[in-house]
Amino acid sequence: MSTALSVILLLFLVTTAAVAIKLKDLLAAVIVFSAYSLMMAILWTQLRAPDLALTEAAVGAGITTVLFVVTIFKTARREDD
Amino acid sequence: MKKALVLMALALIAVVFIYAIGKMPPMNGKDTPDKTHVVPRYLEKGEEEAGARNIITGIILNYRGYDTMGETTVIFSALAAVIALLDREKRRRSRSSVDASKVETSTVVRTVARFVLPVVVLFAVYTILHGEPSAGGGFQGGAIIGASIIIFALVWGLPEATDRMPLGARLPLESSAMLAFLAMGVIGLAYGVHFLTFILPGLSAGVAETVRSLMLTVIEAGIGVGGGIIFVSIVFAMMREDRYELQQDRK
Amino acid sequence: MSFSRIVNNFNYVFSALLFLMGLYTVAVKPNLIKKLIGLNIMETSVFLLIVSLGMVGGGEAPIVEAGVKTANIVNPIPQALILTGIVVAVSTTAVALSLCIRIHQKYGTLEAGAILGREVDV
Amino acid sequence: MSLSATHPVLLVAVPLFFAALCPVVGMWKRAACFYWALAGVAVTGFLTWTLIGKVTASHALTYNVGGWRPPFGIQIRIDYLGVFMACTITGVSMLVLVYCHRYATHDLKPERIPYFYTLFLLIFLAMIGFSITGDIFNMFVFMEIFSITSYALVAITGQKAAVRAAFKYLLMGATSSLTILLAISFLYSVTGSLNMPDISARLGSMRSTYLPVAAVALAFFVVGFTVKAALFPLHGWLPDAHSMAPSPVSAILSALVIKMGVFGILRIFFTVFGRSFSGLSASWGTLLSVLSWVAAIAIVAGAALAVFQKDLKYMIAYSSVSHIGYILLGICMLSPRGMTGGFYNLLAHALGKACLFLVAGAFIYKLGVRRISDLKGLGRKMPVTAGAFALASLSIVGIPPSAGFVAKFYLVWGSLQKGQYAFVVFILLGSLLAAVYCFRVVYYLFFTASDGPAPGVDEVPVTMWAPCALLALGTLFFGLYSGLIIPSLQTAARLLLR
Repeated sequence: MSTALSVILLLFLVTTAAVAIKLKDLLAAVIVFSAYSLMMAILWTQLRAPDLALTEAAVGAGITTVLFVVTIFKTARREDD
Repeated sequence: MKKALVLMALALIAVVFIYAIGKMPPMNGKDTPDKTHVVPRYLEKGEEEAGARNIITGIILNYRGYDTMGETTVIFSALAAVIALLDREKRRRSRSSVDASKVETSTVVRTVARFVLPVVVLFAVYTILHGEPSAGGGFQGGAIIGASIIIFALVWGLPEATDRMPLGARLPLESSAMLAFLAMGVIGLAYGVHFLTFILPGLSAGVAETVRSLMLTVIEAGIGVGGGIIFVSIVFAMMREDRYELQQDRK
Repeated sequence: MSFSRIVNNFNYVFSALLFLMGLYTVAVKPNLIKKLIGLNIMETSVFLLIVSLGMVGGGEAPIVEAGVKTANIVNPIPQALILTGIVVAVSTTAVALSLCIRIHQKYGTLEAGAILGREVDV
Repeated sequence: MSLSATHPVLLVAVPLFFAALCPVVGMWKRAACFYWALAGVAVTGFLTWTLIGKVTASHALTYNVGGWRPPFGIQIRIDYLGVFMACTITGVSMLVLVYCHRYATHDLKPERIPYFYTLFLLIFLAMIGFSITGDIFNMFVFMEIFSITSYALVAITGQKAAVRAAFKYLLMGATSSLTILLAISFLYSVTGSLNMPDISARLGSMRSTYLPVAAVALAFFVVGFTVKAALFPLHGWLPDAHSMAPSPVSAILSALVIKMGVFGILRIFFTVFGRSFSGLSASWGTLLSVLSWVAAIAIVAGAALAVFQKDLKYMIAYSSVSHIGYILLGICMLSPRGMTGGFYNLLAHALGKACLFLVAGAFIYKLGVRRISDLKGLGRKMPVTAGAFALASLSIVGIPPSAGFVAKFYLVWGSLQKGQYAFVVFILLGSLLAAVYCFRVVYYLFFTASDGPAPGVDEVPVTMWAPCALLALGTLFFGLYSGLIIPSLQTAARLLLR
């Protein structure tokens, strides 16, 4: 059961990572990346690491995303081809 | 050309990587080398020796406290690096591009933030102080405090936020995590035991444990305050833009 | 034998996959912000690998409760190390993004082709 | 004074205290930051100095932080090599810091000065912590501190090319850090330990099915640390970063920070894996011979690239690529002589290269010129700095009686002993090319008349020329009195090889 959930989470992780890499709109890419971090946080609880889950949710999905968004607002939003 | 080269290198790394994980000890195994060497002692004696029911807290504050001192130094270095690259904000005068736009923050956002932020801060304090018996700890709580102040700056604007959290108050607090570690470490030296030893000699068992939990709490609080404030300072420095700077204080 | 090992260690496989995806992004994508997203993906993949190897089947989180056998608790050391690792990751990201802001001010773009390939202008 | 001998952790704790309070001092008075940082480095230098006797008496000094014995807690372990590194770091940092006093006020925005000194103290303490720790993850943590601070220090002036170079450096540096973290996790998965001697013991008694994992870990360690050390094919980030950084920072990066990569390789090879690790003997031998050939090629390639540079700082930076090759070649010889040569070159290059970069900085300070052809006739106007450049060049090239000569002498001796005559050719060719690129500059400085009038150019302030002169005299001193250190280094090599 929990193995199945882990595999689904891992598949989600790879998908979100691929989407974040592929998207041309950087803001969208960063938002997808924060979804990736949240997915990672859930995976940490699956791996019995509640401390990491809390940290990942606060730092990975929270602070890192804020830093990225602030930077994108100050620079360019789109990736050139 | 470059892409082909990169793909070849990636393929090489992939082969090596897959080869290694094929030979690695299996997941979920109970008698793999990593679980039979150091870990049993942590799990059996961790609560009593390190003074935390949450073994992770015991490891990061006590067994491997020196690493965590390094970790607080890493984030302090990041702060020093960001400030050295981007400079500090100016109180009440620095603005971000969002502050400079004509669009007002919607009432819904303001009202929600007003109700949510105190709860978030309360949760952060709980996380900091409750790291001993459950998940959480200084750094996580600090990140949450930092996030709440950042939300404040986003909703009410950078001038308001820098007015409430002036540089003069933030700057000394930024090094509090490192100073907490150093101060608690030096207490050990003064008592003739090693740096970052929390069981001090010459005290009865009960008193020594109380002193230990007090010292660990000081460090947790230091990490929480220091980490949180450092995040706030980093984000303030990154948000501000020279071209939107006000000429006079916004009162 | 080795193949079944690989299938059983699916977390390891996914972490290798994520590592390679991240490395590909860092090496190939021209946009600097994209490169940093790739770097963060790489970082989490390494974290996933080391925490997974401490996993115990049907194990408990490393918080001592009455009545939990210590043999049934997952390995706490990798988790403690990765807490440090996450802090290192966010610190590196913060410095890198500050550099991005400066680069954008100086060059007006964040595309590697226009920045990293340019001859020195001293 | 045995405080540091009983508590070697003070070597890290003292500069950390100074670094933590440096911004606060800066808030009070910006000009005080320099003296604050100077006090921090001086106190640490004194503590390091008092440690030497203790280490030579007992071969290795250990200290359990928190009182936890080794596999359970972090152990600080100072051996001969560690104390040698710590002394080199404090000595060079001290002189460079004195030089910074005038340079920083000249080159930096005033509000950045406190953070410049904070970063300086942080990079200093991280390098010391890196060289004295006995725990592999702790090593990673300190590595990250000096990496993050060096990215920022490269870009601190905010010049266009500097920011670009810093970003390139960051991408390479962060990727290599991750490679090292990955290697640590592989190694941890098969040994279950993070303490270096303990890992070594556990590797010896490991099940043979896990050998490939350890081998892959070793490979990833080597790749990661060679990027940090900028060994030839992976040196791409170095020339830009080291030449675009402010000159005192270039001096620190070139003299000390890249040596940390070499030191990491040393620790991994000898303290963690050890020669007694019989299971890997085949791949171990292959790895060493590959690495020594790469190092030999790096010597010549770096020197050849340096010859073609028109920019003074680029030339000095490429010369560092060449010298990392010398040091690694010596280490890969696995004989006391060769390794002594490598270690001695580590010291000789640290002094010489710091001097060259500081002198280049002095020229930029006075004239704002970087091109070698613009240095015509400066030897007469800035005699001390130009003289220091010439003296340090002797060491970089390896002409007696300089320290560089002693190092190369031992390297050649070591390769002759091994019967590796090809390496002798590479070493001598490297020196020949070094003579070409160094003496070209010396020729411009002293033996050409300046064609343009450069009125008002005179010697730089004393706090700038004195460090250059002292570093240059240091290369001479350690060449003449090599007997002071060589025996200890030979012991260090023998202890590592045991």
